[in-house]
Amino acid sequence: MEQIGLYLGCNIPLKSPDIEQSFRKIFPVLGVQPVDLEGAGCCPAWGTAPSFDLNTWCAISSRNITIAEEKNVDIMTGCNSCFGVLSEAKHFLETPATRAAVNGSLAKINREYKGTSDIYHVAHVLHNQIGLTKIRENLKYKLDGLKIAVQTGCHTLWPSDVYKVKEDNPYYPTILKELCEVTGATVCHYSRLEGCCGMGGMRSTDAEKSLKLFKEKLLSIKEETDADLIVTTCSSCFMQFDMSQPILKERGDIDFEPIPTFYYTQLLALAMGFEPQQVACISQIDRNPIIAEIQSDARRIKEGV
Amino acid sequence: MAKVGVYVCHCGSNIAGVIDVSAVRDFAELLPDVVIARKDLFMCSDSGQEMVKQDVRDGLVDRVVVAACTPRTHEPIFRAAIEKAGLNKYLFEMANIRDQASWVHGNDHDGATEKAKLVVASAVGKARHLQPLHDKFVDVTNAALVIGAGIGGISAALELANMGHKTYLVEKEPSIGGIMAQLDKTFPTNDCSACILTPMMVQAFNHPNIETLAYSEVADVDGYIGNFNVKVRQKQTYIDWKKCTGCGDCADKCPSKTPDLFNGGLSDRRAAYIMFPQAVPKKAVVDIEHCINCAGRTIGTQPKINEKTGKAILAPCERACRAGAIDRSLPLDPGGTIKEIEVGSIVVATGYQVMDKGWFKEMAPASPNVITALQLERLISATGPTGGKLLRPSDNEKPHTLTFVSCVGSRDVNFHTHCSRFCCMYMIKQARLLKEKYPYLVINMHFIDVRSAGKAYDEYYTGAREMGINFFRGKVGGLEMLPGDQLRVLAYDIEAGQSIEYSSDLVILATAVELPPDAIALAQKLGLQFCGNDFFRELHPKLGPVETAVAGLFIAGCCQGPKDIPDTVSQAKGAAAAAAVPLAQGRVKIEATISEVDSQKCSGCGICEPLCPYHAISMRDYTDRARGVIERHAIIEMSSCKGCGVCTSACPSAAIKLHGYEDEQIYAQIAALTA
Amino acid sequence: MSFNPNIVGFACQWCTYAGADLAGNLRCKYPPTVKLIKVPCSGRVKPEYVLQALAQGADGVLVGGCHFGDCHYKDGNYKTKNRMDLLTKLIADMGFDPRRLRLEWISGAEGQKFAKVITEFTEELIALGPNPLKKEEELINE
Amino acid sequence: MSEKIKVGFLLLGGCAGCEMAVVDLSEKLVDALAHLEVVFWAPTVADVKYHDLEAMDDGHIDVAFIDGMIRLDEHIHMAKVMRKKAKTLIAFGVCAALGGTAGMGSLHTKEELFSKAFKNTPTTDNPDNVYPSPHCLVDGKYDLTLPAYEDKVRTLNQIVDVDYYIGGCPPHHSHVEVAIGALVTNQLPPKGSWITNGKAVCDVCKRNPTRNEKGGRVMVDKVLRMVDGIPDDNVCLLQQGYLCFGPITQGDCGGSCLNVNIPCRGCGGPIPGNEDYGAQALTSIASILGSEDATASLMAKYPNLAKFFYRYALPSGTLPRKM
Amino acid sequence: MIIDQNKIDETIKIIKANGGHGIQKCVQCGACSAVCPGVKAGFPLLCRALIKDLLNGLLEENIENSSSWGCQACNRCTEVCPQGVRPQEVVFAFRRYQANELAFSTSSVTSQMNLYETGHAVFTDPKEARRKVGLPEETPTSAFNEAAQQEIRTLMDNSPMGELGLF
Repeated sequence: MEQIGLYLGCNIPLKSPDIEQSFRKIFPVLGVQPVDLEGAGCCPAWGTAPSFDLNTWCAISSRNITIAEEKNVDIMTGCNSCFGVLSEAKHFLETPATRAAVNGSLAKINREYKGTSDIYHVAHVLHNQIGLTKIRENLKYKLDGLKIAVQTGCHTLWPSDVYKVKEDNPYYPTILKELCEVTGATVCHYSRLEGCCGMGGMRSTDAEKSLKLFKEKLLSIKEETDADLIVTTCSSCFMQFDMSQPILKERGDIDFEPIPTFYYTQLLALAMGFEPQQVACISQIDRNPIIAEIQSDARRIKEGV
Repeated sequence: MAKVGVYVCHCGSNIAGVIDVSAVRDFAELLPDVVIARKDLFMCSDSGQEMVKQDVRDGLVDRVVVAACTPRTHEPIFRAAIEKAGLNKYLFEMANIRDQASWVHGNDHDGATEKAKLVVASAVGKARHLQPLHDKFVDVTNAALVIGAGIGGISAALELANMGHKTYLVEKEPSIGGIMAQLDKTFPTNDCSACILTPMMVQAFNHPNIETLAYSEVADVDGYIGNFNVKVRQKQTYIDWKKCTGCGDCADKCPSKTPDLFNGGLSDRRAAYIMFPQAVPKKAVVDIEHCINCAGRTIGTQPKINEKTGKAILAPCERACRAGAIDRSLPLDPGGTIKEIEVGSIVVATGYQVMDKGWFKEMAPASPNVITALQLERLISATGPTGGKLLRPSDNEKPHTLTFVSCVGSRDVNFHTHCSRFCCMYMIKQARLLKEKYPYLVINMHFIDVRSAGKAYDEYYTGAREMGINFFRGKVGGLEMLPGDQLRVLAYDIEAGQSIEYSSDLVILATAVELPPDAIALAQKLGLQFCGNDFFRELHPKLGPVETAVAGLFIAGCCQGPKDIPDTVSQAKGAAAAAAVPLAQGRVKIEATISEVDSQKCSGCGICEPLCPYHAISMRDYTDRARGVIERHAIIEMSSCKGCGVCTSACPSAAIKLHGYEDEQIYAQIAALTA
Repeated sequence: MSFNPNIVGFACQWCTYAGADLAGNLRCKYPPTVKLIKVPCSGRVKPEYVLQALAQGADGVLVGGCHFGDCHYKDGNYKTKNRMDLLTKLIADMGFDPRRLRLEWISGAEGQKFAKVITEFTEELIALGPNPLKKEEELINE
Repeated sequence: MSEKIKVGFLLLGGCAGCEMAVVDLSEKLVDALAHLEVVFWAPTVADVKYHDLEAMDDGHIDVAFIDGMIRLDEHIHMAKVMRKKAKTLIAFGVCAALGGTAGMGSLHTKEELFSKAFKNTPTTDNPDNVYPSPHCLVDGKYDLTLPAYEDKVRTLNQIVDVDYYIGGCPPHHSHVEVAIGALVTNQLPPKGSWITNGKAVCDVCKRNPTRNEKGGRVMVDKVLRMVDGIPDDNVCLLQQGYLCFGPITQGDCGGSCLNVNIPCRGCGGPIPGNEDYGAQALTSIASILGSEDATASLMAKYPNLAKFFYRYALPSGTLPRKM
Repeated sequence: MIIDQNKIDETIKIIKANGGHGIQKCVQCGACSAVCPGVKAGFPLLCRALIKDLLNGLLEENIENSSSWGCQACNRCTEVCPQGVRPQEVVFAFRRYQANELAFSTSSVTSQMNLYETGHAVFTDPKEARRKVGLPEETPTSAFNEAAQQEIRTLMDNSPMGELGLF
């Protein structure tokens, strides 16, 4: 079975381990074995080293990458921020002067960045490496009739020149759309598809501004799609959708019930028949009804048909 | 042995104030082969020149060195003088001891004098090896070719024809007229484009000195100024143009549809079609790529016979043509026929294209309501797909909010760094026309800045503000597709420092002006160069705006760079005047200081051939009578050679000589300077 | 006696030669070290000329051509660049200080640049000292 | 039948390969010997001493062939002696004419060469640092004198006047035949000339792209060494990026190297009219390189350009040795 | 506003040294700001406006402005910029200038300390949640790996960040 380095980042292993569990459940079934990158740390997040010193950023990022290089595997991450930070660092490390400086720092911890491991997002591995057909073959439940609004997140879209896998049109991303459609669900277009959710530095700097931006996006989803659920491949976006909808509701800023939000692999794990208690159990929004709907008998795919 | 005369100029005190002229003269007198060394207050004066002439006439000297100012200004004067005295004018060399010595070393008289001596020695060294050279002349074919029959090509052709020169006007489309024929109205006067263009099209087509070759392409160009040999491929029309009356019946009956590119793809046309109602020549062609061969009537086959009637079963187009111009049993000839023409000069006016919206992923290219400005031009034209009514392509409904986006692909390092120059104005024109016709429209225009340099242009722009058109400084960052085929505009108002968002029914993109891809192939045939990746390069950006590096080849219009109609017409007339010069002279001078191959020495290695920037070198078979063999040798076409000497330096067989700059002359200079 | 370098210059008539004339018009001052040999294009300058000049004792050689994109003959200066790049390396391989050969792009409008280049080149050559071949010759003559 | 022409062969700093080319004439040599009398052939064929040649009358030899370059004081001495004894003197082969491959030695000092040759090679065991020297005492009693090593390699014409030059390493036997034929029939060119057809290797090369109606010469956009691939044996090597000196080199060899898919390295010498082989090679190759990348690649792949362009001709160059 | 060329030169030097290499390519077209989530959310000094101020030499004057910290680093500006400015890099260069002058919110110190101590910018005790979903309580990351933490600390200690005294 093909191996890939599972780079967890911070939020997924520490705050949303059910997402981590969903990775660990689905990938071996789909023919890719995630390998732990022991001792990998923060990517580092935009608000830390990248905000202080470029070479320190690259040094901490490349330390993570060297762990994968030692195992001779590429890196797969489920967090868009990690994907962006590592990809950009890799891009900066193409400059010989930066690479030399960074390797000077890494020498102090007996590491050397070689540039042999590529950075992929979980969505890329599912879409390009495993493929839609293989996913379809492993479904236990079909999601026909469910309406999904997708949230790709910024850091797999731009700047497109630093990413290993690019959307055909970053302003109209289709990778997650196709991944959702393979379950049988309908993915509805909404105008703010590629818009930012407001998580990240904005959220910690000025929560009100962040919520304002988020609300615009949420309304676009609600009004234009009336989706049954929201699916994302960004752990930060997931947190914003999961955490901020109840806040807006409570403050009376929205007049509809929060829309259940899943990380894509959670949805897929459910559709593949895994236990919700393991793969989709941590949420601010009550997801039980929709999970029950997804794993209802009516949706079960009969063996051999 | 050469008899060199050296003449040192005081140039008043310009030289003598710094350099010890007598010392230089005394030094020169002792140089090998120098028979006379004189000095004079002003060598370029009549008396100074007369001194030289007298020595030549007396047979005292047969090589002349003048040590004075710069050959760049004074060489022609002294050359003319010695020629008058009966000496070949190329037996002259100048030593630059003013501009490059006395003027720059005024603080070091001794140093300047010593330098002057060496510079004179260098000139003498070269002069000893000078050989007489002769300028040559070639006769000129009194005819011109204009490639491209848009407004630029038509203007140039009319100008040349009116001067009395036979002019060929080649156009790749079935009709002349170019992009101007697609336009509705023209800024800043709002006159109808067709109304001012059509008469010129007719005039050009009917001009006794103009031979219009429509639906034709330049296949190959050979030769040089005065004598270009051009092969023109006349594409097969599949309809006999001698018989075609332009009635359009064939198009009415033709069932095959394809997007009408004249209408920017906003409507369909038939496979058999007339390009547009005012087409000149008004002739139909069959677009064979989209022809569906009705009734099994593949071109080049005999018709089936109806068993009952015994009559041939014809295709609808054949049946429709009352003039009998369509006969599908004629052989298929997609290569067309080659017509060879001889011309003395060529004007290239191949125009431009606008970029397709598909390049701009942020601009929701999938939406039918995002269109290019050229498409809008057709959408508001009376001969366009909607008969001049403004309707959204998605549903043929009237739009209420319109957005104009400038600099789409222009001033953009990802596409074209140039300003496309006339977009600002045509967008303002379109906005004004629409606002006049539909006052209820909300029109938002987004510019990085408005560029309205031109006579009466800025007034046209400020007037638009008074009409209630909204202007925003700030480039549009993107479009988002909204339900109902509307578009959300993501914009920014620089003055307000605020982002702007609103819904729009129709978005018009001013996509960049660029060379069409076939222009690149044409450039290779002609030897034209490009400015970076964009546009054909003129000889000099200021003083040679219509000339090119290829003598006898001129450029005009948007192929040289984006420009509006007035500028195109001006440049076209300028190019025509320049192209007429060799035709009017009847012969062109070939400079003597050019390169020549000694075919006895040439080994035929061909190193020189790809080096020549003017394609003047070709490999030809040559009979070496001494060795009794036919061999491949390089030949330099003297009319194309400009005398740069790149080939001379590269020639490994020492077979190429650059007259006036020969190896032994330069070695003599080096030796003199390092003595 | 202070060392006064001898520079042989090969100058394209369209750019560097015109630039040198302009330096005169502007009365820019520079040391009388350089003597120009006018060529139609820097592409006419055979590397052998440079070797000859050095072999015959020139302390420095200047080759002046048009800026890229400005060549009067379209691309002669690219040929020059190729040739001079290799020649510079060759000269170094032959044991000469490669700084004795200077390739400069000086347009007809750059009179001041011409003066500046000559001044700098002269200073550099003074620092490098005379052409080593010339020194040997003197030794032999002694 | 007229009297036989007296010829002599003298090997200086060379490998005697040029003389092998004479022997390669085989039966044609036998025919030629009807017109020739070999009066001196040393040291390759006869073991003779200096004084054997010195003892001859001046002008005794009609035509002398000298092969090999000048590296030792002995070479200088013998060249001068032979000049006196010969009416006509031919620099035979590229070593005598241009210095040959050993001429690259002039890019190094004597000390560098000696330490490389007698000390620093992996197979040399020389703990006492014994180096050749003009004088040495063998077994404590035999005082030997060896030829002294000059500071640089010289061509023959840097020592004596040379009447004719023949290129090649070695000269192709068919060309030797032409030269001897010219000698026998007294159809030699003006003194000081090369005996050559005067045309480049390209002139005789079957791959010359200018003979190909479709192609013609194009700019070279990459530089390859022979280790980088196997050249297409129908296509001009230069065109493929294998830097071939065919255009710059006399083609009297018939393009023998090209025929076995090896690029020309210039042993034939420059085409008459060019004085400095390496400089012309540099100019022509630099001219045909189509990009700065190709030029950079050449410099990266050939670390010493002097040795690359002047493989056979350094001592004859404008700058004949390292400064 | 007074145009002080020395200040402009100094500002541009600092921004470039901090990674904002493209700042002088900016033609102030505003495309970046048209798509910037921060601008849309109402941060006044992002993208075009920040670049304009910096081009005018206003560096110290903006040191306390928190807009740059509202930048999501989403890089949509970089994607649309027609001049290759890479505005996000300029914003971050300015942020680095601010950070090295200790002009940032105190809350962000927590992230730096977390990173220094656990190797994670965000750290919460995950054991209970992980047990709940059936994963080992300890993550395989640096959080429970002293050697890894030491490596990260070494990198941070030997960087300009180490000199700020944040951890």
